[in-house]
Amino acid sequence: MTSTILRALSPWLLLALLFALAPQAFPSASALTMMSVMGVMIIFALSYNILLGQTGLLSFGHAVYYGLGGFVTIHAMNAIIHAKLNLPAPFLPLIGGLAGLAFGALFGLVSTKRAGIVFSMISLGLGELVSSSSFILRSFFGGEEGITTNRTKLAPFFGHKFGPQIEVYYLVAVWCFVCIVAMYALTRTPFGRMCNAVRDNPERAEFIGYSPRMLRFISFCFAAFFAGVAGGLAVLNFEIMNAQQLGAQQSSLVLVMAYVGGAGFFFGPIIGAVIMTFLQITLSDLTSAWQLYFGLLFIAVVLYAPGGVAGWLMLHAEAARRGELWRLAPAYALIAPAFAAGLIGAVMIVELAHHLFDQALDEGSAMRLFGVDVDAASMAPWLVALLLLGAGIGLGRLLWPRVGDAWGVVAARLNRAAAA
Amino acid sequence: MSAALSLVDLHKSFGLTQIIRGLSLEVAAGERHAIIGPNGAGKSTLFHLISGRLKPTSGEIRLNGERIGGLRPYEINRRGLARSFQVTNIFPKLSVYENLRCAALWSLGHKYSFWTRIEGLRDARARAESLMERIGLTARRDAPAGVLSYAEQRALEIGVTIAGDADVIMLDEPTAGMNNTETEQAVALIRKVTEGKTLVMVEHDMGVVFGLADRISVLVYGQIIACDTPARIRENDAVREAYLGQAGH
Amino acid sequence: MRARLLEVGDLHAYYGKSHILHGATFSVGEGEIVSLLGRNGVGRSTTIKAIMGDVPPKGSIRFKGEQIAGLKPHQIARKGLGYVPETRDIFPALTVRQNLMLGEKGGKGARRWTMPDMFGMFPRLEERADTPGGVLSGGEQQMLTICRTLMGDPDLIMIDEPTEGLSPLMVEHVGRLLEEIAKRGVAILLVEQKLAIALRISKRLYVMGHGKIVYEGTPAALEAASAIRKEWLEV
Amino acid sequence: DDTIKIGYIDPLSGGGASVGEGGLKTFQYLAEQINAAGGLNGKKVEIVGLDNKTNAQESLIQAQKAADQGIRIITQGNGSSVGVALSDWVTKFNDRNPGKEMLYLNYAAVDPVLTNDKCSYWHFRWDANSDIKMAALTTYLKDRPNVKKIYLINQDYSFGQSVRTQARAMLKEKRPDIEIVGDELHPLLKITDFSPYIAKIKASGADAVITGNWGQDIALLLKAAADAGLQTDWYTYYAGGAGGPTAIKQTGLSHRVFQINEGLPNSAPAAAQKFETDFRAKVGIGLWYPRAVNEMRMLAMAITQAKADDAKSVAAQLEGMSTEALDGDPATMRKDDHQLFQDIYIGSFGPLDPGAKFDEEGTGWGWKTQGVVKGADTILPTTCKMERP
Amino acid sequence: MLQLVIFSTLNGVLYGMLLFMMASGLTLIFSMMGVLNFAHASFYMLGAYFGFEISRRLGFWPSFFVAPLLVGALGALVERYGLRRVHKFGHVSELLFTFGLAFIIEELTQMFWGKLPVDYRVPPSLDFVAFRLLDTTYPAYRMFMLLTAIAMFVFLLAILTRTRIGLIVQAALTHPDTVAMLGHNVPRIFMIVFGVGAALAGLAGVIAGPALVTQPSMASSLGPILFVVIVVGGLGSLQGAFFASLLIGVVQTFAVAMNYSLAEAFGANAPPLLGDLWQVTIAQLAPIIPYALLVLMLILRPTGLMGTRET
Ligand SMILES: Nc1ncnc2c1ncn2[C@@H]1O[C@H](COP(=O)(O)OP(=O)(O)OP(=O)(O)O)[C@@H](O)[C@H]1O
Ligand SMILES: Nc1ncnc2c1ncn2[C@@H]1O[C@H](COP(=O)(O)OP(=O)(O)OP(=O)(O)O)[C@@H](O)[C@H]1O
Ligand SMILES: [Mg+2]
Ligand SMILES: [Mg+2]
Repeated sequence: MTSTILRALSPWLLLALLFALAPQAFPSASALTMMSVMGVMIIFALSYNILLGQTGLLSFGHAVYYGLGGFVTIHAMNAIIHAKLNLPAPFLPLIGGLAGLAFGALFGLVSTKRAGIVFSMISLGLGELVSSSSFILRSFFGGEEGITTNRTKLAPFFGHKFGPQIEVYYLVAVWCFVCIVAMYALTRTPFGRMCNAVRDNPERAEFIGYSPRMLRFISFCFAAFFAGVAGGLAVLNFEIMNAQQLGAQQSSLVLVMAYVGGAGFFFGPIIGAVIMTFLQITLSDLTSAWQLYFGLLFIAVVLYAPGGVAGWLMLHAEAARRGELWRLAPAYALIAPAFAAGLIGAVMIVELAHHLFDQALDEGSAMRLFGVDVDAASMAPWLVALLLLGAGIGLGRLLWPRVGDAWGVVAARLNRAAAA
Repeated sequence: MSAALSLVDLHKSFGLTQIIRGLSLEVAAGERHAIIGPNGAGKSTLFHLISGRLKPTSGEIRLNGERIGGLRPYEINRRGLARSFQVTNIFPKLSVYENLRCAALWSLGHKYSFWTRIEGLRDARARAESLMERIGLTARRDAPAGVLSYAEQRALEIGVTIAGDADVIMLDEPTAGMNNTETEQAVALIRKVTEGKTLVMVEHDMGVVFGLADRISVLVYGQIIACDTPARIRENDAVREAYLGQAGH
Repeated sequence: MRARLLEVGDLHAYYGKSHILHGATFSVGEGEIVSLLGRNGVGRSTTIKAIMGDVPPKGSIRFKGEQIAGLKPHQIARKGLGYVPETRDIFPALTVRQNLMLGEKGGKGARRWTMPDMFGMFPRLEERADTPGGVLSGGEQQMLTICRTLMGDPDLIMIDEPTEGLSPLMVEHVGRLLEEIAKRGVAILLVEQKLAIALRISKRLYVMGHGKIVYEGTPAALEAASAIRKEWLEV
Repeated sequence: DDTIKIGYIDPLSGGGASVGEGGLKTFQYLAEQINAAGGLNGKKVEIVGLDNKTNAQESLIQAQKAADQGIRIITQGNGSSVGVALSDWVTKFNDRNPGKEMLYLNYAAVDPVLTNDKCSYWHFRWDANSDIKMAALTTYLKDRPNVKKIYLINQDYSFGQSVRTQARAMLKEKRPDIEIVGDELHPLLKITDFSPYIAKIKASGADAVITGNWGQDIALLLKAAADAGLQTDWYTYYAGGAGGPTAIKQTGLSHRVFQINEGLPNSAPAAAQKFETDFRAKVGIGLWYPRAVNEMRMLAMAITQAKADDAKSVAAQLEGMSTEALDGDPATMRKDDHQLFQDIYIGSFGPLDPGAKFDEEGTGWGWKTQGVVKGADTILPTTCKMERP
Repeated sequence: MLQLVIFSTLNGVLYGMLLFMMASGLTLIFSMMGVLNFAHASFYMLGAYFGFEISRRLGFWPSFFVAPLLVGALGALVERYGLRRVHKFGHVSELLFTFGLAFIIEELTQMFWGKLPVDYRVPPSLDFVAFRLLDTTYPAYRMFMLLTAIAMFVFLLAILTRTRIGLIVQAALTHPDTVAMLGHNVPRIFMIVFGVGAALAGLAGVIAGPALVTQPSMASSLGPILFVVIVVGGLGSLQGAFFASLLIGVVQTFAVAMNYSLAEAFGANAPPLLGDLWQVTIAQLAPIIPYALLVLMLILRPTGLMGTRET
């Protein structure tokens, strides 16, 4: 009995441990900032998945609730500071959540009547309306500059004033952990299951006693609440809120996070939020063509891993659990060099082209590529790149059937094991 | 006997086309009632009207004496009426077990509850499992409903309908697509689960109709031309001409 | 022996890893009505789908002497094969008339069937001609699928459970229709649950078991072969 | 450590990248010049480009990254929202990390609040803020009696708003006889067809338009005006921004488009013209930001004078520093609010006069000086109450 | 007043037709294939850049014909090697695919043509004043745009009503296999439809490029307004999109002409709650009117102006 409880709890303990120890591994202030942002984004992406993954609602305007939650939080925060109330920082995200909930209830009322394209388009329209009105309602949204605040002016919490990033990190981590658990629990309730049913077949759900509209509405409210919490946390982290945070870009970012991570799995959006945040912040340091890579990566996921990263992981986890993973190893080992060659070739081509077209005018065509000095206008690097890419694609095509066969064997064994 | 379901002068038109044209019918509580009639006569439409999928143009529908015309399907379902569909209508991505459990949830009182763990609901599990047993799908417990064979899906359709334990059960061509054996099993199942309940069904398989029904209504062009016991219906010339043809013999 | 319109030899088919057809061999002659009988789930629908290229076939499928295994469904259809699926697959957003129009394949030349023919056979469809297919009654949809396929002017039409959901009178009607179709020179491969009809109208029949053909004969012969019936058809 | 790193936080990808990259190249050019002359206190200067994607939050992350790399001086210019966020962040950062102070040098974020209500000891601005520019423009208009009816059209956000209110206030004071015949706000970067606005301007009978529009909003506005045959003068802040000259040339509005600037190469002294020529030869674009030159020169002065490059010492030097700006005029960093004051030029865009050397974006058209407003005439009071460490 | 009405109507119609021109290909793809093509505006941008590139080498008229064909071919390739793969994963995947594509196209455009606007001009043959109305000139090029938009409308209407392609694609949305088994080559038709849609976007780009600003951000800034047009018009309805474009064009143009605000109507002192709203003029609100229209329309009439379906 205790062992089963322990088994059920172990992923959570592990997660908590991970949250607790991460700063030991990455102690720099910018790493802490990044991890704090990841925490915020994890909540945000999971809240989005209540809509997309659980209830089948594709929203183009989820950032509205994140942003409005943030704005209400920051105003409340400034008012609290002004009135010298004794409400310390850790409680503020709750205000964001409640604000998100309130706006979610308001807008949900008009948008959850239907699902599908109608819902998506209403969310798009509402998103545009809210973000456009941010320029009109200047006193609330603070115009272009937004609203700033200072978290250290809040009442201290057991002596902590949350000046140093590490304290903010732990605050985010605790909230993030709690929200993950809460949202996970939500998927395991009758309500969560009925959301799945409504996603699959809203009409039939209506004939077994549930109002699809009501279910969509409630799930919309939950999503807005957690998005608001994320917005509130973002305020504590950045100490600024502006209209960009509720715009289309933020809305599509969260969609991308949920999808790339894998909307079909509870933990998918967590992975998506971590990966996308990391890439967003660091990729631009490595290459100025980062948006191109971003787009290519994204398309690759859509084309080749429709279940997202989580889907891919689950496939292997299943094999690993049954001890079948090693059967894939030879095939993977064979194809890995081809994959690497193709990847390097592709990156070279992008970088060469980028340099040649974008920067050669004023900097000349000489550049450094993978630590080697090359001339982007000369033949040699292009030849190498094309060769690598060609070899990668050619070998990949040649060898891919082996991976397929290996998977066939594994799948057959897994099926047999499942049947038994 | 009190009427479980009573329809008074019901009309339904789509645009200019009248489909149901002044239909009145009483189904007594505990009765097994079959509705037969030519293709396109309006049988499924009638089901849609009663179950709330369509709104009547005029007329009155009462369930256990209460007016339900114009209510939403879930409101009608909560008042104790469940129906199946002629075209299979289940939750394709959920497993067989999940389909049945979901269908049972509301009637067991687990409404929009987001504080209980679904795995902890013994009653829902027990109901889903016993149903799965009865419709013969236990072996396919975790298969997504969408990959079941046609006949299996038809069985699940019935399962989802009866899972909520409603008093009035309406089945639209429950045995279509089943072979003789399966049909026999389905008839036995229907007989068993509607024990003490009211059943209204549409069916073209005369074996099933004559085997199950206490009374039969014949719907032709949106009107009931006869409503009687199976034996009398079989003898009815008008019915034979409009519907039965050779099969009546 | 007459030239065989359709000759299927050693046909295998799979759904993913599960092996459904295990080497079915049979043939249909021109203008002939042939029934494929068998218990539920033996693979009769799969056989038709494999011939249409909807399920990847392994083995030989010759139509008008030409190998068609491996072709795309639309190419197979254009060679003169028609298919009426058991799931009907009416295009719900299109009207009855548009559904019928989609049955036509384009191309010129005289056709055996026209839209008025269809409406003549099923007046009910004409009444509903401008209604979306999705709201038709079950029986009406069944009529529409058959007509839609006929509009493509096939030389061989493969029909899966044509009488499902039809009223007893309509079942008779469809039976007569099938005979009429055959009379106009179109061969029929019929998969039908209702034995009575199948036995009455077909000229020859095959019985399937375990994904293979286990019996071939005339209806009369099958009536006589009660052992076969007992083993492969009744339960 | 033998380099002084300056973090350049501006968009290097996405919509704003064209401007951001131009700035980066300018700063890199300036750093090279300093290094060629032996560096500062024996140290080399390095510009570290940090892509903020024109996003305030992202800028803060980048600033944090800069701090982690040991960068103590950051510079930024594009977008006042980013400017305000950075100024606020740097101030808090310095509060919370004594001994690691950072300095924020602003070369183009013109929102007046940065040197008024939200001023910071750690922020210095080299660009004239939008109020100062308006002061210069209205002073210039004082001597242009032919301007009688003015139409205001601006983007509907804080900058456009402040252009509009300041124009109204300052015109009322300096040219009370001018009639404001229209005052329009339109959404930022959302209009594809300005014809309706042009119709309104036309109907109003305006003889001049004042606009703070930038980017496609100025290009499309001028195109629509040219299409409709509208004959007015255009007093702008940013008609000369990246891509602007090309667009004006397309409309054929010769010397009808004016811009407020801190220096125009065609009328600059020889030294500045030489700088411009060298710069263009090396970088391939015109010098959009003469103020960046001023910024780097003053920074170099401050570092050498202080013999240190930590933020505290440099800030103390910069406060109140007076020097000669790129085009030879006096420039002063006002101590009260860290705003630089210098002479402001009003130029018009059209075919180059004989002898003029510099065209823009290869159009063959260039800027011609129409008037100069002395720095002293642009001095505005500030509401800044600076907290000094 | 009369003058204002005349100008606003004229400008509104012109703007509306510009919108329609840009949205027509999207309507085609969205209504027929059910794909919310986020890359549509990118094809439009490519059209403008191709147009620029070809017209500076060969002149405007060759580019008018060649550039859309190139964009169309590109669209067909995208369908063949991208969309077709993701089709089976459902609409969300298709949408995200086009979303990522938009990213890539913008990046590549920046790479090849730089980040600054290019100098794409109205061809001399069309660079004259068409007519003059009460002292305002209307350039011939805008009339040319108007005519092209109408021609596109007629062309699409013909495709949709005179051919069976529309039926085939619509049927294939629910039952692709069945359509194939009736003898129609569904994948090829999808490819053609997508190609034609992309080509229409390309054509819009070639024409709008000189009139607007040809720059890498032109795609994203065109943004969701195109979706507004086709949704307000009603999914699956070309006529709807046409009228919605006109409606939005005219409404927005008239709104711009109106300077009324609550402050003007009820006095300058705002009730405390309304704050900023009090001062806002209708003209300021003009650009968000389409979105308000979108939301209202979908709440009250989910099928749009003339549509018949919701998905
Ligand atoms: N929404 C609708 N719009 C127009 N006509 C409709 C609609 N729904 C149903 N109909 C028409 O109403 C008639 C009755 O259909 P219904 O489905 O009730 O028949 P049915 O008696 O169930 O027939 P079957 O036995 O074939 O299933 C049909 O002709 C059908 O086309
Ligand atoms: N898409 C599918 N995926 C996996 N298995 C399938 C699929 N379709 C059918 N099957 C299986 O293949 C077998 C043969 O199916 P098929 O539909 O050909 O049978 P049938 O003889 O036509 O039976 P019925 O009388 O039920 O129509 C059945 O066991 C069925 O469960
Ligand atoms: Mg029916
Ligand atoms: Mg079958």
